[in-house]
Amino acid sequence: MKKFINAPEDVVREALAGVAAAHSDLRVDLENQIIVRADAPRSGKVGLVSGGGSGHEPLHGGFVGRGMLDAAVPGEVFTSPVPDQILAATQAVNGGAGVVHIVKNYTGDVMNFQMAAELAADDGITVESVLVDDDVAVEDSTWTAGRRGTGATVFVEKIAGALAEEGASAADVAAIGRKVNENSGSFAVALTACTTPAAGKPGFDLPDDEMEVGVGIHGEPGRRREKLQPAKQIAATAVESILAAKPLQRGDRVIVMVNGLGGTPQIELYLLYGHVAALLADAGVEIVHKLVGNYVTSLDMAGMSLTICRADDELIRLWEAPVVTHGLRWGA
Amino acid sequence: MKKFINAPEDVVREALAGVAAAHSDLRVDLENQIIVRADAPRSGKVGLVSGGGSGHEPLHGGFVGRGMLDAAVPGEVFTSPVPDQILAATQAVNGGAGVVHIVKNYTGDVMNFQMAAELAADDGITVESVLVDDDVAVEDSTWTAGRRGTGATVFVEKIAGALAEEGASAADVAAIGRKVNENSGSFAVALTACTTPAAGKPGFDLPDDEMEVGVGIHGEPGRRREKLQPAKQIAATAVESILAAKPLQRGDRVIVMVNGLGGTPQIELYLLYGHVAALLADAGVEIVHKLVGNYVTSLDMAGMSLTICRADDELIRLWEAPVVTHGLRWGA
Amino acid sequence: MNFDADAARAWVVAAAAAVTENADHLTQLDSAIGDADHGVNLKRGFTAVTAALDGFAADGPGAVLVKTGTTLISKVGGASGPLYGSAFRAIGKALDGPEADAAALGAALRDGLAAIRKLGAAAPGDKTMVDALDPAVEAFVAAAPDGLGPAAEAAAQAAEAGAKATAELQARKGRASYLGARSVGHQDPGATSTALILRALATVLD
Amino acid sequence: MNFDADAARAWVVAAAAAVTENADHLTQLDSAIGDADHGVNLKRGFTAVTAALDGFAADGPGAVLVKTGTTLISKVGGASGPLYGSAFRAIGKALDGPEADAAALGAALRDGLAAIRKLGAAAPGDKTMVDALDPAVEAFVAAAPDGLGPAAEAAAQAAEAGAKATAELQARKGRASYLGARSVGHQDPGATSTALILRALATVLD
Ligand SMILES: Nc1ncnc2c1ncn2[C@@H]1O[C@H](COP(=O)(O)OP(=O)(O)O)[C@@H](O)[C@H]1O
Ligand SMILES: Nc1ncnc2c1ncn2[C@@H]1O[C@H](COP(=O)(O)OP(=O)(O)O)[C@@H](O)[C@H]1O
Ligand SMILES: [Mg+2]
Ligand SMILES: [Mg+2]
Ligand SMILES: [Mg+2]
Ligand SMILES: [Mg+2]
Repeated sequence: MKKFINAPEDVVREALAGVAAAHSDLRVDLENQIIVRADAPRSGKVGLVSGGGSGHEPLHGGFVGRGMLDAAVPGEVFTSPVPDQILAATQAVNGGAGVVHIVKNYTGDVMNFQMAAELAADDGITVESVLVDDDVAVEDSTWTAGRRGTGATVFVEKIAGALAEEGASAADVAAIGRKVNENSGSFAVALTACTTPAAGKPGFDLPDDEMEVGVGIHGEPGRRREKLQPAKQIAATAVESILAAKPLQRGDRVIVMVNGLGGTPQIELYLLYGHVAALLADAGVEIVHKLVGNYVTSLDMAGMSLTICRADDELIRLWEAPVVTHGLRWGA
Repeated sequence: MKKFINAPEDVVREALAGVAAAHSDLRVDLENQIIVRADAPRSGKVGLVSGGGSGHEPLHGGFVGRGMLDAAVPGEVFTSPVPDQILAATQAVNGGAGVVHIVKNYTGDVMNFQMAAELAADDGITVESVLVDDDVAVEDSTWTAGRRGTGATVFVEKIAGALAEEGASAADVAAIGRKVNENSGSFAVALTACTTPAAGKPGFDLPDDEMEVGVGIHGEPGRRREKLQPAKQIAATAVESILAAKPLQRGDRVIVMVNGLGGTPQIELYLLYGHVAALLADAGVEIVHKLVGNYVTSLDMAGMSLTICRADDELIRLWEAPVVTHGLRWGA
Repeated sequence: MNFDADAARAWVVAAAAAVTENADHLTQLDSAIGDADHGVNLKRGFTAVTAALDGFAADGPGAVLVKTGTTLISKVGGASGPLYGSAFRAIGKALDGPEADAAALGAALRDGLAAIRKLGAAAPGDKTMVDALDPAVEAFVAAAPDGLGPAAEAAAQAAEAGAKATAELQARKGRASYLGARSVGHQDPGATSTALILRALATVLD
Repeated sequence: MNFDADAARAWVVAAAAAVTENADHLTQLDSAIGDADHGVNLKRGFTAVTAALDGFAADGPGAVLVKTGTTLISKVGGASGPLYGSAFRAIGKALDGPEADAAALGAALRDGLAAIRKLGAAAPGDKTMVDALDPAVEAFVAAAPDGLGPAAEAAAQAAEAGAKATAELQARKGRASYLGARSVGHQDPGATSTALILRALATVLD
């Protein structure tokens, strides 16, 4: 297996040790496997906690810091964290104003965060949960597990984090997070499968001239397999898929992210962004802010995801608010 | 070929169009294929220009902005830019105080930048050049092409950029750049080959249990091929190779970069950083600042490079100075 | 022989061995329609359970199984951690004496199934562990009058058949649901591990 | 026939065709010991040269070759752009009349070689284009008394032999030098393209 690791079962713990060594503005609890702002808990401030399986870095650990998360809870690679970890993070960031959990919609994440929230409630901590389910490649249905949480998580964490920093209540922080999620859609395409340390080989085989369309961020195959298309066509598929599920009107403003899944060079992401920008301009939609880079990855997968979030004055103001994390930083 | 592109020969131009669409704080001259700070030229400020083949992003375009480069000159993928481009960038950033070229030591880069410098001189622009040759995997010899310029380029651009921002002379900016280069060593290991758009397939085959040791950033094979080692051992090889060429004493302070070559997940880079930090601590060396992430890439290559720069008060002060670019940002 | 603390412990230890031995296979199944961690998850969890039970004083099977469930919740993560963890806790809570007969164990297993269905909201046919556990519980209860051994054997066979049959189903719950029709043709990893756990019970009660 | 503007143009057009036809092969050679762009670089450059020469009024071969060199410098990049560009410029500058005989072209080619050696500082044996061009120039000059055709044929053969022989050398210049001993066993891409360019000259002057 081609990875810079020592043993598959030690990857997450050893990577956290590296984070601890690297960043003195973070407190890494190696026992509980959580990453916490060094200044947490801040009295009177809502604590913002997110987490999920590892392998999506910089999500979530890279987004811990002023104006974004108070704590991140990394599970094993592609495995939701356990309730004990989530509870420890919740306790660590509780400054008396309650805690908001940002949870990507996967069965495991939902259940483990739910259990942790119940344990926290026993502990007297109010927990609000925001469920992120932005991936329009999956049909939205009450009969299934529903849509996956992917790229919009970054938007939810940034905007809810900014509101929390302003001193808003847990209910308001959760409400804005839900609004961001409601306004957002994502769509992803993969050119290769990723390799988890435990599996040691790619999750699926993909011929040289084919791509997986509608993939998630856990190495699973997508909704369908197609012949590889030019970037321009792929960008169009992504934009159309999102707009079909989350329609936009001429004059709407949006925040956009062209995200790499881990193995895609930046030069290709910018190339894709150029096409996305042109397509949205044609639709009369104004891109107010954008991210182009690796923000929500799937280990070493070559692939891209597009996230589009309809934004109003409030969301734009909160997006522009200062953020000081290792994965996202501006305004301070 | 598994890439988000339309046609191999259009990749760089179309990616630049994406950069132009994305970043209004940059001026992208699509004709000359250069990226320039929107506020250039700044009267009285030394203009800092770097460039080289594309495929190393965020280097160099991601480092254009306040406190770092004034312009970047991207050539075709892995191909040095031509003198015309470099001249156009030199002219665009000349605020009357002269221009400093930061050139990675490759035959093509050296010759093309040299030709551009001569053309600029004909134009009345003084150009100083800083040659970066930090890759200790290559022997330093006057009989060969010498050492490659790799990771230290980021350090040179950041620190020289900070001094230029303070209003220093071209000679002083170049001098500090040379000092950073002199104080720096890098060493890289690859687990896979990268694929250029033009070639369409990996540059070399590497069995599943082998790695290339002492690679550059252009997809070439390394100095030797070895059985894949645990991350801890790879970190030790990198540290030892650098210290053998650029010795450090107990008590020395350093700036360190654990850099991904494009296809390596962040979790592995942090894991490596943990080992590097432990090794340097054992050597009595203090890591004052560090970068962990993708800064100087080789397209989609799975690999890592380590750069260590011995730093004094002046270098540390300039490292900490504000920088506002899309690839590196703090203090503002 | 009734189902006492030692039997419960033996079941869990046998399940741990089975899961560990088949970890790669479970992970491979999860690789096809999930995220390639099911075997790793259960191996990690059951290894922790074995350690937790070592020297753990229990006055009946219930305490052993509650401890097992609690440990799984703390160590597995993912979807299977809370599901299996809650199931073992529910089974354990239903067994409050020093030992249980087949009828009591059947009722307890039914509580375990209920816990999984309550937490995961999966119905039979959704291509999950429920498709192995549901027929297994029914088979166990039906054969309970024949005693523990035959009931457990019937349950194991039903679970194995149920797990096999998931291959033809389209997933509506769990990660495999994201694949839509492409999930058909692959056996569900969770249903497969459920069959292993019930086979372990049958072996122990044989 | 002497070497006039039309012959110079024919040479460059033939070289462009040869380089384009062999672009993939050159890139493959560069992939083994370099960065997999030599064929792409030269194809891009010579395509631009062909366009630049289209309708370009020249009063002699010198102007055609200077234009060729200038265009290569502007379009190729990498190491080969400045090297080939400067060489063509030097050859062109040495040819100031409306036409040149074999002796004059031989002297001009020697200037081209000198330009490459001045810029790149490579000596014969360093595993670069010099290992094809140096013997080619010598052969051309030696055979010049026999006329342009035989001289060019001798040069082409010498270049081809020189290119082939680079396979055994360890690189001391260019990217292949980073490989140290591992560069041995691979033919140098630049020497190979030099042989193509001189073969084009021989074909045109045949
Ligand atoms: N909602 C659900 N109800 C019951 N079982 C489920 C549900 N979701 C998933 N499962 C089971 O969990 C198994 C996957 O477990 P595992 O791979 O450990 O967790 P994850 O899906 O989080 O990676 C599936 O094969 C399935 O049997
Ligand atoms: N210093 C040098 N002197 C002469 N020729 C050189 C030198 N360096 C490189 N070359 C030639 O250039 C060729 C590579 O050209 P190309 O691939 O286009 O440029 P780059 O190496 O910059 O990618 C080599 O095969 C070699 O023949
Ligand atoms: Mg999982
Ligand atoms: Mg090149
Ligand atoms: Mg799984
Ligand atoms: Mg090359």
